[in-house]
Amino acid sequence: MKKIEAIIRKSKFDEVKEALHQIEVNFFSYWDVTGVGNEKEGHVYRGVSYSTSDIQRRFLSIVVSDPFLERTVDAILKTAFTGTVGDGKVFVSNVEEVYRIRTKESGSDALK
Amino acid sequence: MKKIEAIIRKSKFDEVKEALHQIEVNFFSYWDVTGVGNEKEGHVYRGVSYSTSDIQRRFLSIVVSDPFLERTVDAILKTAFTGTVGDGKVFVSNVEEVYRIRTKESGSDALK
Amino acid sequence: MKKIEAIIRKSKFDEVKEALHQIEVNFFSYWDVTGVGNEKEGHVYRGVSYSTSDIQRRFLSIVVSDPFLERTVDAILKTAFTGTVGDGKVFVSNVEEVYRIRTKESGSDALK
Amino acid sequence: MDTNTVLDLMWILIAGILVFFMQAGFTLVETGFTRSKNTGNIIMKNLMDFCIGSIAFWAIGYTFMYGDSEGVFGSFIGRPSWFFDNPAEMHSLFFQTVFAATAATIVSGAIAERTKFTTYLIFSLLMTLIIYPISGHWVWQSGGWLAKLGFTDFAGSTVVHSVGGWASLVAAFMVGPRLGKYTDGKSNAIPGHNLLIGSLGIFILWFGWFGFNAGSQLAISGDNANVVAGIIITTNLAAAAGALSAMFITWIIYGRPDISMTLNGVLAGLVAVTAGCAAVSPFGAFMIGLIAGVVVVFSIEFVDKKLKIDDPVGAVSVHGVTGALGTLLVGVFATDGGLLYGGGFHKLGVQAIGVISVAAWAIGASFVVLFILKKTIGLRVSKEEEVDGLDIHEHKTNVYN
Amino acid sequence: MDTNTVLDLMWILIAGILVFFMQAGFTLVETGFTRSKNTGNIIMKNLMDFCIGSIAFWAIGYTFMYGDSEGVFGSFIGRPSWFFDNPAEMHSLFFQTVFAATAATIVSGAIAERTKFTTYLIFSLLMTLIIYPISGHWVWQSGGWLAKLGFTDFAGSTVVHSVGGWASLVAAFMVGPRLGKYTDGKSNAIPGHNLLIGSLGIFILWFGWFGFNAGSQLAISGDNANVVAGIIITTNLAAAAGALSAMFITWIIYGRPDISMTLNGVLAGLVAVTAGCAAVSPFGAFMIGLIAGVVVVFSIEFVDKKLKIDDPVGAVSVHGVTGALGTLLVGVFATDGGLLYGGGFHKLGVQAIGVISVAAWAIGASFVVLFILKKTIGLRVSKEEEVDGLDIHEHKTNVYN
Amino acid sequence: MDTNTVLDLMWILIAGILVFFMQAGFTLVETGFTRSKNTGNIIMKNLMDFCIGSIAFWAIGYTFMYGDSEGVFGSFIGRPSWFFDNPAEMHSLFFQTVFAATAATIVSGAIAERTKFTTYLIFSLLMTLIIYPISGHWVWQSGGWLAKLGFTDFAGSTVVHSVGGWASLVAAFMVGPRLGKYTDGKSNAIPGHNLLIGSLGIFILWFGWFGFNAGSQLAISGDNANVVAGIIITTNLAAAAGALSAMFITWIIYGRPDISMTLNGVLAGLVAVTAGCAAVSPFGAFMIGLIAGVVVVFSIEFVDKKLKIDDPVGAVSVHGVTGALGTLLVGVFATDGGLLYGGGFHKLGVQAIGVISVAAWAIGASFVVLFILKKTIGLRVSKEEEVDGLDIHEHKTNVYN
Ligand SMILES: Nc1ncnc2c1ncn2[C@@H]1O[C@H](COP(=O)(O)OP(=O)(O)O)[C@@H](O)[C@H]1O
Ligand SMILES: Nc1ncnc2c1ncn2[C@@H]1O[C@H](COP(=O)(O)OP(=O)(O)O)[C@@H](O)[C@H]1O
Ligand SMILES: Nc1ncnc2c1ncn2[C@@H]1O[C@H](COP(=O)(O)OP(=O)(O)O)[C@@H](O)[C@H]1O
Repeated sequence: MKKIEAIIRKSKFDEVKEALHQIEVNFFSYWDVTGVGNEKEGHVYRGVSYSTSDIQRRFLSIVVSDPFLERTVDAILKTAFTGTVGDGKVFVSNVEEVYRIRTKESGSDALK
Repeated sequence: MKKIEAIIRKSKFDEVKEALHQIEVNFFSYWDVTGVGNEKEGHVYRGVSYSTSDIQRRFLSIVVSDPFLERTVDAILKTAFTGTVGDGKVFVSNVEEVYRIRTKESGSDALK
Repeated sequence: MKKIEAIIRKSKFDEVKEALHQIEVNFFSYWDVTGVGNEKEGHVYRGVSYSTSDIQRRFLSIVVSDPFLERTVDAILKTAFTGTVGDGKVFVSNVEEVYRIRTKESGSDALK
Repeated sequence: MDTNTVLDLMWILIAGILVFFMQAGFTLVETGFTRSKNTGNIIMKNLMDFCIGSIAFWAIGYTFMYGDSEGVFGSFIGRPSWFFDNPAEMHSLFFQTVFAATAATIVSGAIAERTKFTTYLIFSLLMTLIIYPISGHWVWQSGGWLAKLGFTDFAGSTVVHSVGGWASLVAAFMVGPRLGKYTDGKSNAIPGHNLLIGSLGIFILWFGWFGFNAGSQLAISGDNANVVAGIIITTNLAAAAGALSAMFITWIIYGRPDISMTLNGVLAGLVAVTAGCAAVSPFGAFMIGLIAGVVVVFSIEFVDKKLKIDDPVGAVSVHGVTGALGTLLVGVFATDGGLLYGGGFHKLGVQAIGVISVAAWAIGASFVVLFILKKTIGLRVSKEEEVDGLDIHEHKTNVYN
Repeated sequence: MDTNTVLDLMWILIAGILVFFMQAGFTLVETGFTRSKNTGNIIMKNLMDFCIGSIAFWAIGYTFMYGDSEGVFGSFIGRPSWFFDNPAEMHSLFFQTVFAATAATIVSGAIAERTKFTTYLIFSLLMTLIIYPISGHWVWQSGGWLAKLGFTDFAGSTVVHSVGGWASLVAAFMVGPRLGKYTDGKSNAIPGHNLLIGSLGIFILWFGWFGFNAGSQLAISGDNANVVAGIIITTNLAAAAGALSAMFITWIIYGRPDISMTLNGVLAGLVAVTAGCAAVSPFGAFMIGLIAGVVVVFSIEFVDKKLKIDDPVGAVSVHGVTGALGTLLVGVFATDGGLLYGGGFHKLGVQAIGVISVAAWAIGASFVVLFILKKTIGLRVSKEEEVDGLDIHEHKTNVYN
Repeated sequence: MDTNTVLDLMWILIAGILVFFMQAGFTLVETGFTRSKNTGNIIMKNLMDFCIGSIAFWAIGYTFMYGDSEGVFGSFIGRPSWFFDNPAEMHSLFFQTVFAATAATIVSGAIAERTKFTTYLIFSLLMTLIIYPISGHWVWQSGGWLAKLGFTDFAGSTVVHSVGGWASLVAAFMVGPRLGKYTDGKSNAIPGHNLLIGSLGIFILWFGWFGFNAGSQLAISGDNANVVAGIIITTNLAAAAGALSAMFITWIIYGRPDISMTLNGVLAGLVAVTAGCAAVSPFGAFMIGLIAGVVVVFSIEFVDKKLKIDDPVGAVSVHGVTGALGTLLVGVFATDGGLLYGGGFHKLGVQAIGVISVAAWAIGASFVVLFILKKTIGLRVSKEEEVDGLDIHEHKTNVYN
């Protein structure tokens, strides 16, 4: 099983979510993070103009069984895209075990 | 060393925390996430009734040395359980190295 | 590629960020978490004094290519340090794949 | 100046100060009922419409409204004069200014989260400069044609709230719904970000409304005092009844007492009783509130689901529909001349004429203004700005840090 | 109407409007001092108790309180009549309505975060319909038995606040503590979610309290004017002193100036001076505030740790204990008849009789009502609802999004 | 007491109550414009400066200010007497108390997020006890030397706001900037945590300012009534104009209408018109507001970037600079004696003398007090406390949970 962590623009979240549902990835968790990267955002506060690379992003954590990996990553890459700096990243890592608390199922059964 | 990530009901957090303390897992970090899954929650807002699967959950991240893995997972599986859809998941993955910032200890020493 | 997760004092964040920029680690994401650990913080609320180990911390997630691993960990260990209980932890784990959404680059190219 | 005049003037000033505070209430309701990414924009809109309105109304709007009714046009518009500064009428200028600003600020909520800031400022300027003063002149200047007809709108259910509400309807329609509000023809909920702030806004509005209605007596000396006290009771009972009936109706139809609808119920009761607060008995006010609380719930649903007009705070229903309703109900509940008090249908008829003609004016004038704005500078922010939030694009700031 | 009557009436109305705004203050204090998952429920409770109370008090409560004292029962209850609408007393109805609502809303805070919404609505209805008017009649209707005895409670330390406070005590006891409040017999802290909102509430209450106390003179004409001004000073000094002593006492016993206790200290000073605001000197008010600020801190601790009654906002101590205390201190500090001013113990004795008998009534009546409610529809939400928060279960909404 | 006196007294009390509410406004502006980790500390400072100020001013400050001007020192300080309790002047004590508290609370914002709580309390005590009353005596007691010179500061642009503003300048300078505010000689932005709360504060201040300025007529009977109404209009127009010009100037120089600067523009207009609100025409007020709105923006930039004095809320510019500016502009716009109205430079000269001498006093006295405090208990919290936030260290509490 794989964990996909995607850091995307908040404004793209609805589209990504929609795309995930389309490929039947109906389970994930997300939260808001601050991202530091190439993109800069201009701010003005009380006369001080500044540009910050600390930008609000949404972090998605999705654990999928191996066969789902590719299509999930593809879906995100496609829908989170705008083409301008700051679209974000997708990270894939290995997950050794998964349990569903309600049924005590483990392994990819827990991801159905 | 293993990282245990548990996504649980917020209302179960106190019990889970208590159980972790009982088995002497006194170190972890948690934050609130929105979970998408099987469970649906009914809402009404200004005449629009809707049910959403975006539900507030609590995310626990616990890194333990290998001998602690099983009992920690068990403790969570047991106390986060209600039996109705939406109890959450537990994910286990591998951690290659751990450092304690204060002492520069590394490996499982850093987890004591 | 490695994922470095660091849980640090909020008050140390600016220094850590500065140090990361110095070693040219200009990409990461962070968010606020509650940490449970050795440190205790005294509180008083309406006549009840209590000490809690639930303390606000900042969580940094940094994915780097392998050659960057050591210097990044070092930078964090050095700058997040105060020497008193509660300085936090650094966890290192493996990341199998990385994609940059904007360019579809993958692997360590995506981390440049 | 004799004591009675001082008393009256003092009452008007105090009432005006209370009405001023309603601007804070509108700001909080509107920000609370919308998303946090647009909060700064909403603050600016509500603040600036008051500032621009105060200046515009003083500069010329006040005399469009209350200037002499002379000659052919006298029934329709007052004789304008610049920069009103008659020292003996400053209290009146103040009281009318805060009313004008109320009419303007209502629109802000209906088009929140997607409208260009500049466009809003211009529209708001024209509201206080022209749209509001003209229909106001018809009703509240004794030479206005509706005034002469015997139309009763004591404190402005129609003159202030309906005008704001109908302008909201046109504006919300022309600006179009927020992205994501309707998908596949279905209305989606876009929950507000802070109902506590919204409900503080409601309390502030209720507080200010005592000034709005009871100040509209424009006097407190002599026997006016009891009238003023009566208005305060009718205002309070209608608000309470509006909340009560809105709560129970949502309890019945959604299975739960709905918070944001109940808050709207308070406003519905207040708006509805505004026209007749001095003309109905406490019991009449109670009934008007009950009716308004029910109507507002169905009206909000109707605008949202049937008309598919996206009105985040319910301004069309709260101010337009219940404003009109309340004005009509004067013809039913007025203890002097109301249908239920043996007055027959005459009063009701006059009320209907007033309601319809003011609505026609507000809708027509707003449409023309907005149409021109649409063709010139545009009404709406870009999709990107809307998705990211207006604060970061229009003001380069976050409200919450 | 002659000018003096107009002045008095105007003052009562303005004061009443200020007191109305205290509802917003209570709402903010209560939401700020509790957890965010119950905020919507608390908004609804505070809004609806005012709405229901306004209607109930007008419908019949007002006459239970101020109706004629006739015959055998006259000392205990007024002669009721339905739907009060004497046009000459609307100002009085309004002023008394906002007072009644204050008494009712106090209870809300004590039983926050765990009580069934329907149960609360019914209890609140009975508070304004019966419980409050009856003891109010004893003291504030000239034919009431405590009035005849010479009991002094100028603006309602006992009549309003203590009644609310003792009802809170009974209610908090019968509903039981929030889950997790006491573990192994130890009291745990359940911090409120937004002390800034709570402190805005305190400022609003203080602001409204000027109307509460100074309006209770029920006149401002002639020599009343100086009395009213004096009341405003005593009210302000007591509040300031209450905050000061609460802050210093917490600084001493916890090592840090405690924010929420200091905020309660303001209220303690205000509640305590309410009974004697017109009877004591500025210095007396200052002393009453100082004493109340200290007492409230220990009282909150006592209720929380010894009685183990869970009162999230400290309503029992703030309104009940310091209300009683302030009423008794009139017997000490009244410049006319107080112990320190050579008046002996007589006044103090009368004050004690009043405090005790009103407390007995409030406790007894609340107990009976709550006992019946407990046996019928129940007092408490289910464990699941309480853990998840009342908002999502009782109202299917989140307040913050 | 005759009716006119009652009217005047009632007006003063109502105005004073409105001014009291400004404390809530200051608290919200200051908390909103700073970081959440210090919110509790700011609440406590703003609450306690009012409490301490109320007590200190009553205890002796009031008579330092308004006590008789006797003998040699009479032009400089009033004859003190303890615990003022003349029953015929309670209204005056109240009105002056809330003014004194305003002067004190201004400083709080300028030194927010880094100052020791105890130090602040002592400084604030001395502000209301000595610093403010003495310069106040010069201007507002008829025997004061500036009063005798013909200096006009109607409602306190200089007496209240400038004194607060200059004390802020000294305090902010002596306490030093917040950590991270200046790096490599560059000024960094430290955004406030909640601009919505900040803007609610602005609305509350504006609301209260009607009492501040119009109450300063200290009368409403007879022909005062029109003067009072005129003041309300000038106050409102200046605030609106200040917001407008601040918004447009930021729109020009930063490319976007800046929210927090626009909010400061409101205050700038209000502060500036305070001195001349009764002396200028509506048009004059409008101009004063426009000028103040522009000046405040550049002043904030100047203090921040050139002087490198860290003033989180802009107190120095808003109260000090525009307070002085507004006082001078009386010499320009006063319809009686102003430069533009043919009065020549005489009035302007007198105004300048007043502005400068009061500034010198405020700066000098604050410096001495703060210098002593610095050498004894210290001004600033430790680095660790500042980084972690004052709430957790000074009060062991979080405001938000
Ligand atoms: N190596 C990384 N580790 C963690 N988060 C990252 C990393 N690189 C990028 N991010 C996240 O992705 C966001 C977008 O990256 P950015 O560099 O701005 O744009 P782009 O990927 O288009 O070059 C950042 O704000 C940050 O949150
Ligand atoms: N594959 C996944 N990746 C990440 N989070 C998940 C995943 N599956 C479930 N979750 C989290 O667990 C929560 C509960 O899951 P849900 O499907 O609703 O219930 P159940 O596990 O009882 O079937 C979800 O709201 C989501 O936060
Ligand atoms: N095993 C762990 N898993 C996850 N987070 C941890 C773990 N150990 C420590 N932390 C985080 O690090 C923080 C600091 O740890 P703590 O034990 O208080 O201090 P120290 O590391 O100096 O002994 C904790 O508050 C918690 O957020």
